[in-house]
Amino acid sequence: MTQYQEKATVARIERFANNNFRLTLDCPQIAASATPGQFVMIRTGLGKDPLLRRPFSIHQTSLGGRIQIYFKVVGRGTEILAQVKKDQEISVLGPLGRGFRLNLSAPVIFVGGGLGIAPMLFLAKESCRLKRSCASDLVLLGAREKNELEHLLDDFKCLGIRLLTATDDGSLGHHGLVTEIMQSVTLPVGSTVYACGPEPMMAGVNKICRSLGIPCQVSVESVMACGMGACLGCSRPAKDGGYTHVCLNGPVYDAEELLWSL
Amino acid sequence: MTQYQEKATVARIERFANNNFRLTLDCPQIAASATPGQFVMIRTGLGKDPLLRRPFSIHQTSLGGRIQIYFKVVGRGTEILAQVKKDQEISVLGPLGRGFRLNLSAPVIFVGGGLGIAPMLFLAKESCRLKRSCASDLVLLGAREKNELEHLLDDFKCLGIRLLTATDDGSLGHHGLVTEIMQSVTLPVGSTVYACGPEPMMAGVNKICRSLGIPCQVSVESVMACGMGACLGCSRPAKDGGYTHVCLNGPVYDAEELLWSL
Amino acid sequence: MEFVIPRDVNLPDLRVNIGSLELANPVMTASGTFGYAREFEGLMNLHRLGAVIVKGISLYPRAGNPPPRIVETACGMLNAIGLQNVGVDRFISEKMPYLHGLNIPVIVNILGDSLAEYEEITARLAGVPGVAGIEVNISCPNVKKGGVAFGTDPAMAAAVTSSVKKKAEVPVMVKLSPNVSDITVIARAVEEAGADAISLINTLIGMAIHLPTRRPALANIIGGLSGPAIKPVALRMVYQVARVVSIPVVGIGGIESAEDALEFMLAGATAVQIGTANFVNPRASEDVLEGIGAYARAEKLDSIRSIIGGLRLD
Amino acid sequence: MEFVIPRDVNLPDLRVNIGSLELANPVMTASGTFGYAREFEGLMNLHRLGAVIVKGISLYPRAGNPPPRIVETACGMLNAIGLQNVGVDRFISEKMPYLHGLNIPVIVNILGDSLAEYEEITARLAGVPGVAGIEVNISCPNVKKGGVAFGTDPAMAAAVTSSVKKKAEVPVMVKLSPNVSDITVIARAVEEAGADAISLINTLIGMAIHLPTRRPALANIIGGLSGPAIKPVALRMVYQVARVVSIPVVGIGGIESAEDALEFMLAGATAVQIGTANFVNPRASEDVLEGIGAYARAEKLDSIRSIIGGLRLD
Ligand SMILES: Cc1cc2nc3c(=O)[nH]c(=O)nc-3n(C[C@H](O)[C@H](O)[C@H](O)COP(=O)(O)OP(=O)(O)OC[C@H]3O[C@@H](n4cnc5c(N)ncnc54)[C@H](O)[C@@H]3O)c2cc1C
Ligand SMILES: Cc1cc2nc3c(=O)[nH]c(=O)nc-3n(C[C@H](O)[C@H](O)[C@H](O)COP(=O)(O)OP(=O)(O)OC[C@H]3O[C@@H](n4cnc5c(N)ncnc54)[C@H](O)[C@@H]3O)c2cc1C
Ligand SMILES: Cc1cc2nc3c(=O)[nH]c(=O)nc-3n(C[C@H](O)[C@H](O)[C@H](O)COP(=O)(O)O)c2cc1C
Ligand SMILES: Cc1cc2nc3c(=O)[nH]c(=O)nc-3n(C[C@H](O)[C@H](O)[C@H](O)COP(=O)(O)O)c2cc1C
Ligand code: FES
Ligand code: FES
Repeated sequence: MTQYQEKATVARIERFANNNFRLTLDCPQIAASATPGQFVMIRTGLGKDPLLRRPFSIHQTSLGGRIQIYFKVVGRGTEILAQVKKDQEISVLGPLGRGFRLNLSAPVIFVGGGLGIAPMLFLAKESCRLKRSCASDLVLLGAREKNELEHLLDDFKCLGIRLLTATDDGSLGHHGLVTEIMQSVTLPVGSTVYACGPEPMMAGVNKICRSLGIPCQVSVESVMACGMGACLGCSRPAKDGGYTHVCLNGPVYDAEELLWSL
Repeated sequence: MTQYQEKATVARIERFANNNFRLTLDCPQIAASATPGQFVMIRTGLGKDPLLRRPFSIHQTSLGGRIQIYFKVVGRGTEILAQVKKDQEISVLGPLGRGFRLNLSAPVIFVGGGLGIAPMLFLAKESCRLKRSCASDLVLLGAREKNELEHLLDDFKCLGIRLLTATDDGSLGHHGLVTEIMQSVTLPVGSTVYACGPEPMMAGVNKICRSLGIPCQVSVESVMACGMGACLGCSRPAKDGGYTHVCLNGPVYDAEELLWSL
Repeated sequence: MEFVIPRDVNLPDLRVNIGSLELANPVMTASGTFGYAREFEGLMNLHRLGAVIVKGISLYPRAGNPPPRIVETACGMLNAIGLQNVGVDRFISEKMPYLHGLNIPVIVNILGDSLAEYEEITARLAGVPGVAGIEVNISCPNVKKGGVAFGTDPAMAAAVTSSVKKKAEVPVMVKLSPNVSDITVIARAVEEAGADAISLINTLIGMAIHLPTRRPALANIIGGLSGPAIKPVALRMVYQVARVVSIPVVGIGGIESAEDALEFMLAGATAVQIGTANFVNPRASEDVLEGIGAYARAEKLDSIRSIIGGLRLD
Repeated sequence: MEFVIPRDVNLPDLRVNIGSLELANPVMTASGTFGYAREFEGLMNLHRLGAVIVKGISLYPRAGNPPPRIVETACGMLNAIGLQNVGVDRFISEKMPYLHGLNIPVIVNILGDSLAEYEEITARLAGVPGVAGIEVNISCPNVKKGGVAFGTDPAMAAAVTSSVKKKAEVPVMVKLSPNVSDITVIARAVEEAGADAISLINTLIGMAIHLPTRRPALANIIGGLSGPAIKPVALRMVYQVARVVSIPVVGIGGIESAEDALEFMLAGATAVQIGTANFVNPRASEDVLEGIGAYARAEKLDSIRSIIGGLRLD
């Protein structure tokens, strides 16, 4: 699993509602070797402050050697990143981490909540490309409100997978949580679930999967300094009592390997 | 002497040769109260690094509430400042320090070398505005080469003062130092000299003035943290054996008050 | 000593006590970073300050170090001013009248190179109108002890404290040096010696080199590191000290914003001092004060005192 | 121990000696910031490193601290990894073979909570192929002495040094903690105890608080501060130590560029270690190495050794 530190050129900047942004970056080597669920570490500035890179899931890759990240401004680093100009060069390190293990024979359900939708697009696209049929697959997307979802829907729709949405305020699709939709629909037997979103959502998804006895892979977060196994800073308690390192063993795990508070 | 901390809008950015820049800043309060020889402290970025403001002489003021600074990129701060965009807001503190004491009755000689030309324009303009006649006045400008001077000449020429230039490489005017011109021309009796430039130049100018027994005011530099007398960091040895603080007692001094190595 | 402290009922209660000294709010200016206050009069409202702490004063005037005295470092700066000051007598005659007129507590930061000098300065400050407190800078070298800083030895730190207490008529705050193996030992020593409060941290000793000339960036070679870079060390020491002493602790080190100040208070600081930030933003202390007020309002705190030491560890 | 050191005549001579250990160049990676080197193999040329120093190894495996273990600060970061490592035996069997294959000096950073543990680890490392040196981390708490860090007491620091020297078959470099009143006292103590070299600084103890939750940013509450923020403190300590010891000094602290590294060498460092910078730029150590070479060429130095301690003070 080779990694690259590339000077990526900003090819496109999209600003969505609620301080959500999507950046298209020219970084051929990373784009060519990335798999769904992997992430990149981006240097938001060139100065000494903020010092550390910031981790972002790979939202999409293109054959043209580009990747996209989809992020929300929550602090200093993302604030600076939101101000990049087109054609500006930024340092991108990746692809990093262990991505999703694709099950190409089973019906699959993609569950994305909030910014957790980011890796789901790349995953759904790859899954559709490689599977014989996506007819019985399902995409479930949740967010706070309509305008956080709408601009992402087309990318999923064009995959031709059945798509259901949920919003906290009911402004789009089901009025409530994605986990509620998940329980309302009858999941095809032997299906596999892939999920990424807020911890409570993933805990809920895992709970449902456990009750149905179907496998569930989740992509989790952690603070990170290096993103490549060098600092041991990204530890997360594992079922076995020890710690797992999200940047190396994750960010994607079988939900059963981790501890969930629900 | 009131000072202001203003959010100044960048009205114009001019890029000259050899990494020299001229910024026009909208800061009405500072523009209205500044006098020639005074300076401003500018925050080059909003982050914590680089931390301190940078001092710059006031190059010109306009009745429209604008000031100009003329600077060279020599390090981190000026590098960032050179990348400001039009309409961007930057924090400007000023006007600071003691400026030139204008002698409105005597013939005056303005000597500017390199970036030391910056305060000379403001000074020459004010002097011309207030004096009955500038017929016997003289402006001497020196620089490394032609393209460091040419774009500044018009501003001086339109004052109608006699103007002589010198360049190290002879590409414009006298091939050599401004101090050499100063010695070649016969200065009107009872003239006063104002100078700003590299230390050796000011030392040379002072030497000539001493030999002619005419007064000489110089604008000097020093590292600065606050620019307003609070940190005591900008000390410079004075003739009297003690230290003088450039941001308070200067930056303009009677050359005799200071120690010169020549 | 009494101050007219405006207590607007619509405003949150920001008052805190440093020993017997009541402050309208927890925001002070750090010694050596605020001149003698007058420098800032046009740029902020001095009357709103919880207290002003002036540049360190010695018994006799000091010329200070040759230049360069300051150099910028990553998220901070080094200074080697050399404790330049006008001396206690000229301070009293030339600076105190203006400071007294501000009608805010004036805390005089003092320094010396012997116990006798600390004692004498304190004696001369006794009864001077406007002097509300004394902050003792013990980071200075003890000439009699071969130049070891008073602040690095518990016994010497305690000795300085008692010398000052002997002559002081106002609350005495001892300012600790962070350049020690165990800050709590020094803190306990000065508390036992009678300190009414402890302020920390003073600067970390550092150095910078100018590669092009291969020379030290400071004429004095070494200097004191200040600014955001040292905040984590300052916060840690405030936390450690607040847990072992029962006198008020005043937090100092890299404070630029109300958030920074509130973090120090959560760690156990009763008040804070704004230092290097004054150079970057001359109205930093007033901005911090307003931010603390806004936080108290937003969090519906009866009093800002309720968050002192309120760090959640459960 | 012999290494095939490429000595291209067109390249400037960058070789330096750490005791009996000759390095091709003065650039090493700092313990705990470079994993076990393999993590970086695709991102830089490991074979060019002067030496690689691996994550601290203890006698038995350690799980480390609960999260969060790291938090960013102004121009730096705090870490409380909790010395997580696989233990000396697994290190030897699982990590050393790869490291040995790199054909560069491998310096093993060791830690313990008792003299016996330090001694035993050293014994187990004796004769292991590829181990070229030992770096002793004395910033750890001495359990027998109520958890006081070995590195803060001259006697304990000396004791650890002799215990390790007793069993070591390779040069021993003792890594000092900066959290002390007088670094030169500790430095002299370990030199007298037989250390072949001294490296400094380890991290400064710091703390950060997350205001929205009113909790410490680190589960461990306090952590070690590293990065550009601490460079002035590190440079000062290297300068002080290099003047009082006669063994080689290795500079560590906030080094990101060749300029930084050269400043440490001017201050008296024979070599340097790159730490936190590896996280920001995985090829930082190689960049520093190239920059030092370019400097040596530009300044026409016969050898990089000629600038060690070359700070101009006249
Ligand atoms: C593998 C991985 C993939 C990711 N993918 C994405 C993605 O695709 N899109 C996306 O938007 N984000 C993603 N993230 C999260 C993203 O990395 C962070 O939002 C980003 O690093 C924030 O940086 P910042 O400097 O803007 O905020 P910071 O200033 O670093 O703070 C970030 C937020 O965390 C909070 N915080 C900081 N410290 C603590 C603490 N000790 N306790 C509790 N809260 C704290 C702050 O309040 C703030 O809201 C991913 C994270 C990981 C690990
Ligand atoms: C009153 C006053 C007025 C000024 N007016 C102007 C003006 O009108 N135009 C203008 O261009 N400049 C002016 N300057 C100078 C200007 O302030 C500096 O060029 C600027 O601060 C540089 O900031 P920087 O961050 O870009 O460079 P820095 O990174 O701060 O370094 C600046 C330069 O100084 C050198 N340097 C740094 N430390 C040392 C040291 N210890 N010893 C020797 N050299 C050192 C560095 O090598 C570098 O070349 C003025 C200065 C003062 C005090
Ligand atoms: C230029 C300068 C001068 C200082 N002078 C003094 C002084 O005279 N007495 C003193 O006790 N502390 C002095 N200090 C230390 C500050 O009061 C403060 O303790 C330190 O700078 C840390 O706070 P900060 O990071 O907010 O600046 C000085 C600091 C600076 C930067
Ligand atoms: C995440 C992390 C882990 C570290 N682990 C160790 C360690 O195991 N042993 C050790 O001696 N030093 C350890 N250090 C300290 C570094 O080796 C180095 O001394 C310190 O970080 C200062 O250098 P820097 O500013 O270049 O990072 C660690 C530092 C960091 C940031
Ligand atoms: S982030 Fe450094 S080991 Fe995972
Ligand atoms: S720059 Fe601070 S006193 Fe002059």
